[in-house]
Amino acid sequence: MVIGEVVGLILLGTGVFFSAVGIIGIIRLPDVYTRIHASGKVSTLGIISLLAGTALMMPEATLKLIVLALFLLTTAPVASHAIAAAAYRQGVPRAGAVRDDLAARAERPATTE
Amino acid sequence: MEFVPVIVVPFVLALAIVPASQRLRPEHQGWGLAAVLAILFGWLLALLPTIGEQGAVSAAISWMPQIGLNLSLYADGLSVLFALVITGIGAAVMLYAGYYFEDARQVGRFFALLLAFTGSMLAVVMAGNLLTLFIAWELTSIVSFLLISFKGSDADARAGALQALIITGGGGLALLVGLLLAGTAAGTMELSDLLAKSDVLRSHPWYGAIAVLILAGSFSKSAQFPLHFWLPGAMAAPTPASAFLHSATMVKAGVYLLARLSPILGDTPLWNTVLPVVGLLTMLIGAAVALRQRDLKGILAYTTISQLGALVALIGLPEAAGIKAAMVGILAHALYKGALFLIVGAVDHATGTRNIDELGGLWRKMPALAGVTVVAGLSMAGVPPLFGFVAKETLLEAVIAEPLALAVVVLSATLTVAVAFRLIWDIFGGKSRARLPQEEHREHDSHHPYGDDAYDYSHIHTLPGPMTAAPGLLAGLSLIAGIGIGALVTPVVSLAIGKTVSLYLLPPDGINQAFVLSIAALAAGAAIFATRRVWLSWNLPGLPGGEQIYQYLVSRVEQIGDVLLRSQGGKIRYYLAAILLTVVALLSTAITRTTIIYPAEMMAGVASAADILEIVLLVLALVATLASILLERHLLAAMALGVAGYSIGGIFLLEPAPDVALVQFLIETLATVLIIIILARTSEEERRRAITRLWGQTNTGLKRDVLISVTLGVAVGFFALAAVNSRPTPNTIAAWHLENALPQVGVKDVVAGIITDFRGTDTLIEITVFGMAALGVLTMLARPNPGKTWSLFRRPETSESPIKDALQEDAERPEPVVYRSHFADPVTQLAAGLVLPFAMLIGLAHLLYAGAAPGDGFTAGVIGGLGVALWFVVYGYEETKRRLRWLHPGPLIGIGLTLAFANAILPLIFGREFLAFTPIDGFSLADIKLASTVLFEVGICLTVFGGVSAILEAISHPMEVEPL
Amino acid sequence: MPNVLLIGPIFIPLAFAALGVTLSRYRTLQHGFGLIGGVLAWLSSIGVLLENLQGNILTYRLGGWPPPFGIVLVGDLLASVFAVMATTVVAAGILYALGCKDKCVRYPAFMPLFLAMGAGLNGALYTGDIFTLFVFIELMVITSVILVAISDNRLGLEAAIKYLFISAMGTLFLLIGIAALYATFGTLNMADIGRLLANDQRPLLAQAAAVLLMCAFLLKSAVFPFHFWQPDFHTTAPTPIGSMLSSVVVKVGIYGLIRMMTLMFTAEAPLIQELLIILGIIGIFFGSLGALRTYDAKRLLAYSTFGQIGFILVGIGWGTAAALSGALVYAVNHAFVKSSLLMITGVVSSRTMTKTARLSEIGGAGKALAVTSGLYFLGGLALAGVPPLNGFVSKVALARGGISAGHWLALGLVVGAGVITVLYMFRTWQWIFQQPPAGELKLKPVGDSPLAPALLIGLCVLLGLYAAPLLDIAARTVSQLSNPQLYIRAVLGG
Amino acid sequence: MSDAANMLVQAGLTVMVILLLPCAYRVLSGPTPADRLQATDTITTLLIGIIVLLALLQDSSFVIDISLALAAFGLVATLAVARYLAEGRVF
Amino acid sequence: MLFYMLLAVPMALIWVGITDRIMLDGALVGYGLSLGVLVLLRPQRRKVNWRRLPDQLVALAIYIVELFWDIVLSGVDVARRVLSPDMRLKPGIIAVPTQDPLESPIIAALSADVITLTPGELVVELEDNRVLYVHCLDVDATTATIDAEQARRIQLFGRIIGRSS
Amino acid sequence: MNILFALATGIMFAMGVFQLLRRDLIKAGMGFYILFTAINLLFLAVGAYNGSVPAYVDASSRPAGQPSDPLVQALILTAIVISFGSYALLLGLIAVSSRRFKTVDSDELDQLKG
Ligand code: NA
Ligand code: NA
Repeated sequence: MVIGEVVGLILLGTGVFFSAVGIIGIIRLPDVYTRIHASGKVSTLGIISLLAGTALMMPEATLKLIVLALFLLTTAPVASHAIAAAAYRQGVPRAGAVRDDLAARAERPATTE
Repeated sequence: MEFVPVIVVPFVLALAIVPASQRLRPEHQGWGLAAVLAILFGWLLALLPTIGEQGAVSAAISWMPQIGLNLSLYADGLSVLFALVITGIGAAVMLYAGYYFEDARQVGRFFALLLAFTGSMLAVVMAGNLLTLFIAWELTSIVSFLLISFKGSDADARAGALQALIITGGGGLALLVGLLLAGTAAGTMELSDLLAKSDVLRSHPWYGAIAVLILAGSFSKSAQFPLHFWLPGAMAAPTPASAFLHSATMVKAGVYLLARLSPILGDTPLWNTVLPVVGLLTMLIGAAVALRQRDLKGILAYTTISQLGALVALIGLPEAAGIKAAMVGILAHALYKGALFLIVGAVDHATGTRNIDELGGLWRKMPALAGVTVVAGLSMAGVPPLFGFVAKETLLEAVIAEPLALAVVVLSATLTVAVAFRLIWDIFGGKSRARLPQEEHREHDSHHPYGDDAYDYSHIHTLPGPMTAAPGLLAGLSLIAGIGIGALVTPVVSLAIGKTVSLYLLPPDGINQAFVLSIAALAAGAAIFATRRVWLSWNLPGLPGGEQIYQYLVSRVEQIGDVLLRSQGGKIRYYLAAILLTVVALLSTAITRTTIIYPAEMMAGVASAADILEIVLLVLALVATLASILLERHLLAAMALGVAGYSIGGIFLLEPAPDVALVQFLIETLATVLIIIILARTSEEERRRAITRLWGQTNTGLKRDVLISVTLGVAVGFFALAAVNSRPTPNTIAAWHLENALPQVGVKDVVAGIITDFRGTDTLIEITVFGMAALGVLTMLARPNPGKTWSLFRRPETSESPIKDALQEDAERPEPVVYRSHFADPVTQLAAGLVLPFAMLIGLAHLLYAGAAPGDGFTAGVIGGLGVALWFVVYGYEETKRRLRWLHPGPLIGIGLTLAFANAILPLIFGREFLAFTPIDGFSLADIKLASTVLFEVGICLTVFGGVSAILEAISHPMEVEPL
Repeated sequence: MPNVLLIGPIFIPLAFAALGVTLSRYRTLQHGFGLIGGVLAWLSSIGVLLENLQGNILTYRLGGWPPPFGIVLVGDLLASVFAVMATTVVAAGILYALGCKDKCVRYPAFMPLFLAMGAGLNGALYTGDIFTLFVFIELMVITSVILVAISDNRLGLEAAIKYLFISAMGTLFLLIGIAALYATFGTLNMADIGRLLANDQRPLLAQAAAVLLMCAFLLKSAVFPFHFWQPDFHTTAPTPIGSMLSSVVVKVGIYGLIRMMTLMFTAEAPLIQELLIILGIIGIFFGSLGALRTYDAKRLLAYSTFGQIGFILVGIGWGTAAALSGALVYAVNHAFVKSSLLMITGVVSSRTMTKTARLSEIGGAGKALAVTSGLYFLGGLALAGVPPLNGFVSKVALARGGISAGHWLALGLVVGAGVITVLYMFRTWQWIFQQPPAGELKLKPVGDSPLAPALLIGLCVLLGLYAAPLLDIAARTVSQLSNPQLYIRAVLGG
Repeated sequence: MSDAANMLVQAGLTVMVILLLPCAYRVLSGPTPADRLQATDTITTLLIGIIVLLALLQDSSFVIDISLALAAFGLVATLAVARYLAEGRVF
Repeated sequence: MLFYMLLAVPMALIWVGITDRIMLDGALVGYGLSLGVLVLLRPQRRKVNWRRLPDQLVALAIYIVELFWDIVLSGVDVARRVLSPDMRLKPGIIAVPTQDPLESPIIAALSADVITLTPGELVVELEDNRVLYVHCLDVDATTATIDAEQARRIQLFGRIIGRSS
Repeated sequence: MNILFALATGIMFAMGVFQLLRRDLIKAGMGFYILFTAINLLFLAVGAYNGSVPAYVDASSRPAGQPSDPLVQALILTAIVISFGSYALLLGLIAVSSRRFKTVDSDELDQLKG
């Protein structure tokens, strides 16, 4: 086993680990906002680390994987943000929230589903 | 050949008369046509010597030999006898008809129909081929239909016409089968050949069927009981037509056919039983019913039925004993009944009524017509020396040996005498009771016979001379033929039946039985006539006749129709359920007949990690699909479905089928976006209504649905199992594709090679389907917004827009004019700004490297479309359209398709096959293979890109999107 | 024999459709394309037929790939007969559309959709590849659904939704059948499948595949119990489209049935034939009685189609050479008759204020239209099988088939049902063209042009008077079909 | 790639695929639409990882193209649903 | 146009990445295609300041490195919470001013992205590019640091977009 | 695996049919979609070989192993595109139905009967 492969496997394992952690978060955390923290971030870390590992084991795909990673970095927070915003506008309750600065603002028009 | 003009001339004139009648006065037309028919009559007479020598003349043209149909004509004595009747009566009717109508505009049509009828009828009697005969036969039915409903605004006329057509047409169908069977059995359709095959036919197993079918056809046409009832109904026809068709000629077509086929099919127990029984029954019933009729034409119709019965019975007598009497009867009946019809028409014309109760004493006003009536009526009654007397004599002679038949004939003759006397006396004799028309200029063919009291008693419409002369001519002929029976009639009848007969006015060897019976019938008839006041007042119950059966059948058939139509209940669920159940039934039948072998190998469990993955993904797909069913809310169901779709994509990936997986992911995404858009489009209230009904269905309904789906699922599952297990090895086709992709079309991605080249046609059509579907969505939903419509060359938008009108009614839900979204914050906008160019680059990569990697023009198009969708979501519709001014979905589809077709057609120009792989050699940049395929990929991409954005836009913004 | 003519009926209209979408702003140009495309397709299909009559089965390898690896178009007599029928009617339909006053005809997508529908139809007939058959059928289905959905008749939408759902079932059956065939034989080429099926051993799924394909084709031809969509779909369509659907599009299933029974599933054919006779007779009576009792003049004709398809099925079910050729003649003649009748009804209803064909509103509407009345009457004669129109020829040909099959009960039922046809056709004629209108019936001064139906009726008359060529072609078609080796050899060589 | 590495990658892949199940549970159980949306989005992300691992196993770098497309368009679906949730319309 | 030509360079690099061809011809093709895409999409043009460009790139590189680091921290943080029995949650939404006097949407967006990618924080709403409403797992921890971090980030973003500070 | 595939196809098919029979047009549309997905699975199952590598031919870097059947993949692709086109059209029709008839309940689309 070459060194690249070992490091790659480690990174790969890290990625799988963080993915799993994120999924556990999705199950365990109490409300949608906190779950978004888990999924949006950990999946990102998990996948990026997984990509890095793969890049080491499959050098010819490195460029592609970098592009993919950049792209995930660009889109992941957007998705998280959009879901959170949607949830908030739908009036999804915040479990155990201690503070809400946004609630002070005028009600947004709440809508369907 | 020399008799062919006799048939052709009427048809030619029928075509010519309609334009000609615009210029000619009706009476001139009548005279002219009468003259023509008289000439044809003479022509036929002139044929007689030839026929006498040769027995028959014939002519034939091969027409449709494949179905045994030749245009073959055949004229022997029998034909000529009928043809003489047709042309002779026809001449008188034409003459008469020229004066019958006052509305000159109708005359041309009427004459055309009469002429067409004449031609068809002549063709019937001169047909030399069973099918030729049938064609002419059907033509007469059709013309009769048109003539009966000549006055289309009269409901009775329409009903009568239809009834006549149904009965004779139905009989015609039986006849057709009978003729076809006969032709098949004998191996020929030619009459002349059939004559020689009579033994073959009579002993053929099909004989019974043939005879019954042909008899049914003949009986229907010749108004035999119980199919007789259409004939009285047909009296709504203009009187000249009734005289011609429904008494003298068309109704005799059946008789003709029986006479014609009698040498071929006749003289069997069946024939000799059915014909006399039906004929005599008809004869008696007709005469009896005629007595109590009030309508003059009704009276004549029933006496005609009676007479037709007599003719049929005569033809059915064993050993052709009655054929002579039949021929004489045909001639005599044609003369006196034709005359009587014309007389009735004249009376109707003059008085405006045909009700015998309203008539009387007309002899003072119309002495000539009265005289004619006396002659014709007495001939009908069978008074010597008129032709009718001779006919009755021969009839009695023919049945003299059969006591029962003789009794029926005598009884019928008695009744007929009474009817004849009624016709003479109750119209012309006695007190004047005629109610006369008040208005001079009423339409004469539209009588309102009963119940209208607005009559003037002082004036009688004067009759034009020929309206008396025409029946006079026929009546006169009755007299002349009676007196000169030996010289005039004998030769024709002899010729017709092919052997010399003797006819006489008075029995040569003194008074015989027939003569006595004839005179007795006269006397008895006179007695019945004298006591008419008594029996006319009797209230006799009506017999249930054919008409009731007909009405009952029609209403029953209609009821069945209504029941059947109830199955078309309008609810799609039930339609689908019925279809699926049928398929389940058929498929299970097929599968149970198949023995499915389950090799042990396939039962073996999990083999590798990939298998575990596949199981997980399958489970995921199934669970998510199940969730999409169980989740009531549409949004949730859509999301569950999305998960299922992605899982399926994963399965594709494991197969491994990366190209399919890619498309699956893209399409799944697009489908999810689309369904969300639909949710936004449809009102929530509507959807909630539909949702609550989902599980609000009855338990039975749900059980039924579950049953259907489970059985179908099981069937398909078994099917799939069997399919999977019968994979052929080795598969030469797939191997060929794998082998040839790189060398032949230069692609590494074999799937791409198949899509663009090996099976390029599928792809070409598939994107056409996609493009068309998108255009459809666009057309259904879009409404034009002037000034926004795409234009290749500058052209102002016209103000009148068809689509605008069409959609006006749909536009009941107004769109919000200004919509400010809070969604488009900088975060999403930044992402959108980055993703779309990225998406386009990915799309371009797919496009240019389609042959080397997953993805192709199609995925490029979907990716582009999804990128645009992202902009729509983030920036909103208006803003996106403002930024992407080149985004005209409709034209993009058009250009895309055009490019795709250009790729397909270009190779043709270079002398290669349509859609052939045409590489452009000597060009290579960055491993991009330049071939005509690139054009194809671009075309696909544009079509799909345009299609995706068209669908998205049109569903989401139907009011604003440009139509095309 | 390779021949480039084969691509004409399919790809010429499609290419014009593509151009038409691109130049959608120029309606006249687009409609001109339509007519040219229709006529060129017609001419090329005739060319193919003429070539067939020389005794050749034409093939064309799309992309130049040899069968069974690539897709091949095959123009044998069966395909050609149906294709000539289809292109003739479609050309007439386009002509009608040009003179049609419906709003939907002026939609930019109308003509391209129409052309694509025609192309799909021709493609389904000429293709020698069973998967491509599916693709072409889908093209036809999708375009026709759209054309019905955009109809001026607002209920067209309802009909389109229903048909799309039901048609999807047909597509599913077809696809499952194709999957089974591919699983069993590893090929999609019909000749190849035929060759492999001709081996004595019956493969595992032959019967099931046959059943599924049969169901798919029955559904396309709206045979009981797959018929529910048909009356709705055919009558709410715009006149030029409805008259295609009910005459030629509905025949694709018939074509498919004949093809699968003669080329591929020859061993299963007897079983299928029995079923076809039963379904056909049910269809005859259901359709005829439905026509008798329905409420709309166009719907009546649609039900009539349901019945007429039944006649054709019975002919196929009888299975003898005479019966099969009778069925072919029947199918062709019915196409011309039905399309012209629907067009004529359209002409009348285009004069009414609401563009309706409802009998309650259309009574007497045709009283002033002498030519139209005459055309309808002739059409009625043809449909009822009255000589000397072409319907008579079909009837006789079919009845002779029945006699040759010795199927007396079916023969009796088939012929007897003709009475119902007479009843509903002529009653309707009287209703529309003879009786005085009830109350005040306002009519538009101009309506659709009766030119196209007049031409078609002319064709009906011609085919009645001069039917020998058609009968001859039908007989030759059947004799060609009776030897599937001819087809297989023409496609695969050897 | 050595056999051992191959096995390890397969194991990782298996874990990744099994991780789909809890996500699916979240999609099914909700409780709010936003929860489901977020879980769906996570499934997309996991799939991206799975595809990359598959590419590694199948030694076909072109398979990664699929994950590129998926990455781009998971976002579209997520945003469309999110906007629908937030505003009752997609665009 | 100059701006587009410059912008096309990273796009061409991405093209090279996605087509997996590290060759000049591929890059050239990518560059051309990227230009085409830009012409079609017409993003808002900016003035190109050649002198500032190196600094911009350096700032971008710093940003990316920091981002990665933040992601790692974020991952570890959330992982710790998720795997601990009580998850130590104290969630809430707090308002965070962007501290950008020009209220640039790009800066607001970048800030929101980075905040969302950093430990325990998630931007729920943006108000007029001025205030970010941040959901955090631990209100106290975030309140303590976020304003200072934001001030630092604004500096960096200003450099990235080439704003003269 | 084959049996699982067949099983899955059958179950998918059953679920699609059940969903298709709903009164709610949108749900029925989903059934339509599920059914076509099931068909794609079926096609995949009947592919000529149980491939272990994608059907790519590249002499230089192709890994060893049986390639999957490319023809079924092409067929599935065509089927997907066509069924998606139909699906989109169906959704469009539903949108128009909602606008024109104010309903997405198929039982209320019953003006055409008899
Ligand atoms: Na590809
Ligand atoms: Na964060």
